[in-house]
Amino acid sequence: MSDIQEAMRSRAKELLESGEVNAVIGWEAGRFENQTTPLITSQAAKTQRLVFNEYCVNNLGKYPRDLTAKGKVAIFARGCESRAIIRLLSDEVIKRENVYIIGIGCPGMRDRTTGELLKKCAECRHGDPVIYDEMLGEPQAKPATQERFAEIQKIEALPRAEREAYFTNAFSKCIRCYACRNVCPCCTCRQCFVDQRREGWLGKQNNIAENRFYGLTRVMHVGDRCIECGECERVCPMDLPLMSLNRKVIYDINNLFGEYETALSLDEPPSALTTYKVDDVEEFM
Amino acid sequence: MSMVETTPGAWEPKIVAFCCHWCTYTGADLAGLNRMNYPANVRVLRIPCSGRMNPQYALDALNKGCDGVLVCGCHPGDCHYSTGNYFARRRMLVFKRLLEYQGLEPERFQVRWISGAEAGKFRDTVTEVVEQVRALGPLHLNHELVLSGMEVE
Amino acid sequence: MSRIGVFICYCGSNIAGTVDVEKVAEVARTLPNVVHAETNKYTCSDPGQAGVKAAIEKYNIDRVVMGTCSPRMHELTWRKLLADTPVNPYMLEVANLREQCSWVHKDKEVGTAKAIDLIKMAVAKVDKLSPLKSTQIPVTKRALVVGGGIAGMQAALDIADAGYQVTVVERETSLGGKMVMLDKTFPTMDCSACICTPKMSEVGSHPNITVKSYAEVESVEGYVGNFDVTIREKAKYIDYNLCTGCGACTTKCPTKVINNFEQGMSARPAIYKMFAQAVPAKPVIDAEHCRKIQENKCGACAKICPTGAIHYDDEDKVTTERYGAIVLTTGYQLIDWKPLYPEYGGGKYPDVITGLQFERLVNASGPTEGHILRPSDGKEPKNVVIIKCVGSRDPHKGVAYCSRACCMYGAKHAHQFLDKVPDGRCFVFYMDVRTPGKGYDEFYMNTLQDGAQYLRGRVSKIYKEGDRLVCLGEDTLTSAQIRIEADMVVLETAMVPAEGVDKLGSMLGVTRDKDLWLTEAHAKLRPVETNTAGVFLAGVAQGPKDIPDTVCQAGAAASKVIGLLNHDHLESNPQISRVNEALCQGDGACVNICPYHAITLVQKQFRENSQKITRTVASVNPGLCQGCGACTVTCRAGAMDLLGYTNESLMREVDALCQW
Amino acid sequence: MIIKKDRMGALLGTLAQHKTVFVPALIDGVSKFAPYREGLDVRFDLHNTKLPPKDLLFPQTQKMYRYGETAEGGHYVEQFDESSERVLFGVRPCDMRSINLLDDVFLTKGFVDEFYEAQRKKLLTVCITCAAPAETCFCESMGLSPNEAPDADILLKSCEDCYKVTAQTQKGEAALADWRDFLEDTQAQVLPGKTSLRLNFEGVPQKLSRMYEDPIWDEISTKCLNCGTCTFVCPTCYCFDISQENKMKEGVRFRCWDSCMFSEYTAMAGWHNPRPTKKERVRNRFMHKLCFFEERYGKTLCVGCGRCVECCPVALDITRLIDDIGASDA
Repeated sequence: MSDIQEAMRSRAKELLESGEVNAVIGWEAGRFENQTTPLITSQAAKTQRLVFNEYCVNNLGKYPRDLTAKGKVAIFARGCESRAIIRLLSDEVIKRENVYIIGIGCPGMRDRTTGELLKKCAECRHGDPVIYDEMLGEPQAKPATQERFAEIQKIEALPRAEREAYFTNAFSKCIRCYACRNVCPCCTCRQCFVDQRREGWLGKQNNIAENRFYGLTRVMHVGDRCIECGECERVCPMDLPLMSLNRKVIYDINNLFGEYETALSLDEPPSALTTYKVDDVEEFM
Repeated sequence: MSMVETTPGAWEPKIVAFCCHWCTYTGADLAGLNRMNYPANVRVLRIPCSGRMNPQYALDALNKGCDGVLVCGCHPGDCHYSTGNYFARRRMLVFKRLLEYQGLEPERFQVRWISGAEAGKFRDTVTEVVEQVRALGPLHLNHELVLSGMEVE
Repeated sequence: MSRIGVFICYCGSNIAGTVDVEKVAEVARTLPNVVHAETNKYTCSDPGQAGVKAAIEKYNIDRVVMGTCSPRMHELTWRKLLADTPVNPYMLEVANLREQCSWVHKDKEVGTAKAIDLIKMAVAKVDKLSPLKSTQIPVTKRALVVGGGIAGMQAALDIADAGYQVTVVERETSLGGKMVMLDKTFPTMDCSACICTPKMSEVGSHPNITVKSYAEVESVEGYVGNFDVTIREKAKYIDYNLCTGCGACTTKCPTKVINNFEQGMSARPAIYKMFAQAVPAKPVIDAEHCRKIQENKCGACAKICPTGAIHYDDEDKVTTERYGAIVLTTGYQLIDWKPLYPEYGGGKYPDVITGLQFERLVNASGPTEGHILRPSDGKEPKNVVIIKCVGSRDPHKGVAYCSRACCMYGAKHAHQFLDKVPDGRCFVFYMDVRTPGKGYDEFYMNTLQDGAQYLRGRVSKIYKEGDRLVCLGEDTLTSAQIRIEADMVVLETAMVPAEGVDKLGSMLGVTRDKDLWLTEAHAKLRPVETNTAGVFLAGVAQGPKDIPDTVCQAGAAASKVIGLLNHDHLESNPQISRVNEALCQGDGACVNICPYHAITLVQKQFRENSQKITRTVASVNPGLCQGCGACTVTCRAGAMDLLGYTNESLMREVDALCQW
Repeated sequence: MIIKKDRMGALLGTLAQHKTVFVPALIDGVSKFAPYREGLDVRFDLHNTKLPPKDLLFPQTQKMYRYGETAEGGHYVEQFDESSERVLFGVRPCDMRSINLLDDVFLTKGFVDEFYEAQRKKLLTVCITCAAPAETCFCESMGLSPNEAPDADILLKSCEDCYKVTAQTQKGEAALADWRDFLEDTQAQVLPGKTSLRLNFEGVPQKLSRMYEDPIWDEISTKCLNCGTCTFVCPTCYCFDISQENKMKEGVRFRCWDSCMFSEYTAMAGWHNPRPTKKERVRNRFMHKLCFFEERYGKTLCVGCGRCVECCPVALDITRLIDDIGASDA
């Protein structure tokens, strides 16, 4: 990993100095032990701050969207970053020619306090970048240690009342900070429905009903395009089981309309919910 | 509210039916023409096509006091706009599963294809849904009412 | 603040019987922004309508709730009524108090309570509606017919006879399509050419019809009343203004090319007319095979042409013209059976021919001048096997559907063969015999009388033995294994859509079914319309059918076109989707979901944070959008909204039901 | 006076008979102040609760008025008063200080917020000093001490197996009457706490006031997600939005927490937004915390609790900002 870190620093420096890119997106060390924080810089000198270790927990993949005014940017991309970039590209948020993707294989990231593999990384099926312009080091081919839909099946198996209690409890904890939305590479609306006062989709009160409205609608809005990076769940300050909602939609699409996993290549078909088959599953006769 | 007025004291289920203009709404009209009878608990909300059915309307209805939601459209293949109900079918399949997964009783959110000729099916569906929801009792999604300052039950 | 007027109808006792109309009006008066509520015995009657108008004026009402019968009954009546008042006709919501309330409930209290709820919902919704204006779409009074077969010709003639200009685009060098290749038509056995060629000349000489032969539609833009169609006419190398059609050129051409019109059973020169009675009755040069054009040698035709009409440097002509309506009559082709049926030789036996080849063989102007002579050695076949459903009704090999005309066409071939070869024997392998048509079954019976032997079953193998073709099969009625030594085998192959129709359909927003037949707007009630307003269908392009049905459908399509062109302007439906460009992020999800291809992405300039920027946003073509609203749900940001059924108005309707 | 740690449960049980006693508790993985009840996972050992106690005085959603049309066609407006006698038990010095700051906002400068005031008057505060601050704690750098809480009604100083109890106000003195059975008149050694994280806050507000146009805001805002986590976990963020929900001709006006991180916060009718990008929002938050509030109230709005440092999804760390500015020569 230290080799990769060195390579990152020198490549970032080269790219900035040559003027090939106008900014670089990576990680730097935080104040505390085993803490990292995103580093987004246009200064070649600052590239020496770049780090790569087992605590680079942030998915950087949404940042190119904020940097469109900068022109071309370089980003260090593991599986999750690369899929986020594909998401942004297929949603026409950014342009391919404006992002230079430097791939890095990912061994999985760890919690800075417990040292344990992050849940999102245990569930990750694509640690290595699925798209890149160049690759630093070797792919890691880290297998997922958690069955993709195990959590969903576990919850589904619960009696209805228990499921209701489980999610009601979860929604009751939500503080509506919208970290899940803002970190999500699928959430790219210019104005989120929650902020649309005229339509009044939901009110501003924090209560279970409104939080449920927000939670379920968010799933309907992103579920079919979710790249399963698990960032929403990681950033949630209230530890809501957000991926168990997102993945439920993926699980159903998978079962209903065929094997489904988005953002694995640039020429992916349209989302399962914006297309149809005449002989789709019929339950509403 | 008005339901309570007619049968004081007794709870009556309140159900909103989102019906496409071209098929189900026509079928519901035909039920009227044929002087069929069905429970008055359903209020039909007309939309042009089941493809117009935004899941957010259903969430709003369930949040604010409906005990059940019914979504109806043309049979697949018969959509006036040719493909609207195909998209609706996919969306509703996923949405219904999501609602049930997070704890809603399946009976409270239902989808049916009812053609303009199927007055009987409209009557039967409405009757069935009302009875199923009646058996479940009131839906209290709103553990603290949206406006708990008013009408605290 | 809106000023809502609520009008509740007794409908005699129809509504008042189970709804306390006065009480409903009383409650209506208490609803937010309702400035007036009144009841009427019969709101739709003249005095009733006059009352509504008077109230609108008196109370300065700006939007209206009609608590009446179903909107399917009188929504238009109310719109018309409002058009005569200061209230915008779309500031209207109908509460269905009859069909969905008074008629289905018996208890008056229950009915009244429900009626009150319905009025509340309508009041809440109408409060959030905004005035809509339909725009006038001008209608270009000219029609385009794509395809010059019998369907296209019939449609063109009907439209032209009604006084409108028609352009017919035909891909081949002549009008006539498949029908003109046929020898006779069942069940009357009219000579096909005798009834088809007069139509061709009528089209060719009609003052209102322009024929663009050897031409294809390249692109289409616009919408009903205003389609801008770009047509590419391939270079013909002959100036039709000078050419007299004398045909001298065709006699001098030294090149021989396979004659597709004769189904490959004869040859034609490189400068040629498709067939004798072709319309336009002038030749074209097949550039691919012309020695002058390819190698700059020869030039015989130009030398002999008395009018100097031949120009080897001719180029494709691309023109764009505006049409008000389009009829698609692109017809069919026969399925390519060769790769599908290796057991029938897969094309290696020349005497295994298709029905269309048989038509040419039996035709007096065909390659054999009407003598049935087999292609391999020119001998008259004595034993002929006809196999039906080759490729049809067989999803594993070909297509799942029935090609509809082949039963009759097979019977006709049997009849013609037995007629021309009196000592011949004819065996027809069939799955079913389907003869639903006037005089059809009688024709089939006559064929049986003629001596045709019908065998229920499929031929499993054809192989050559000497100069004969051995056909193995089973008669499934007797379970007998059949072995027939045939001199010639005729395959009645399946019809499939003409090549290129997929592209044409997508250009026009006309959907194709799984077999690529163009899809009508409604299988029963709108059989010649398509989902794109102003685009119609006729003939086999929509699905296999025979000539009478094709002609019927062409007439129907023509009448629809005439009805459309009869208007100077069309009123656009104002209840269509609208883009809120501030919200639109231009990801195009709506573009894919729109069944009418009404949404495109456009680059637009905006001022944001005091900066000029260019962004991609969706744009709805009001001529194409039909107002289904599918796009609105796909749009997560809610940038797409459906006028008349806006998110805001529907949400308030739900809220009113729940909370009022 | 001391109270033995093992007597705390009994004390809470007694106090809770008359008032709602909010104690730090771990509920479903989230630590926050919750009404004491039998079986609650009360945790006085946590450094800081994840959610601050401001919700007690300034709820995330607070109903203010109900209004409507009377049958006679007139109007009525009624004010809500949902305040009740409450004890905030086990609050830490930093959070105690945050209440002092909220008091400034809601009760001074010529405007008294009635809703806040009503609850504030009915609140008794019991503070526990921090013997072992967390690695993210930096209250000492912000002018506080983990061992003092001058504003608390009652102060509990952490000792090995007990707390040293002092009433610091009359209200506290009076309240101790209920504690009598649990107190012992013995001496105990107070364990002094010390924050390991030290910042140089000296001169930062003054420097910041000259740094409105500094490029630093571009730099640090780029990685911000503009979520509201920092503002919602912050004990001193007090922004709210007022809106209403109407049912027919009645309605309720309420306020709820808002966040200056949200673009909607400053959005005006017609889409104009004076803080259009992350840069302006991030700048405003830090400026408000470290400079503007100081200019208005003479106090810093950051109490060094470290919650935002802990919770920020992208580790945008206010302590690093303070250090960077302190080190800069603006």
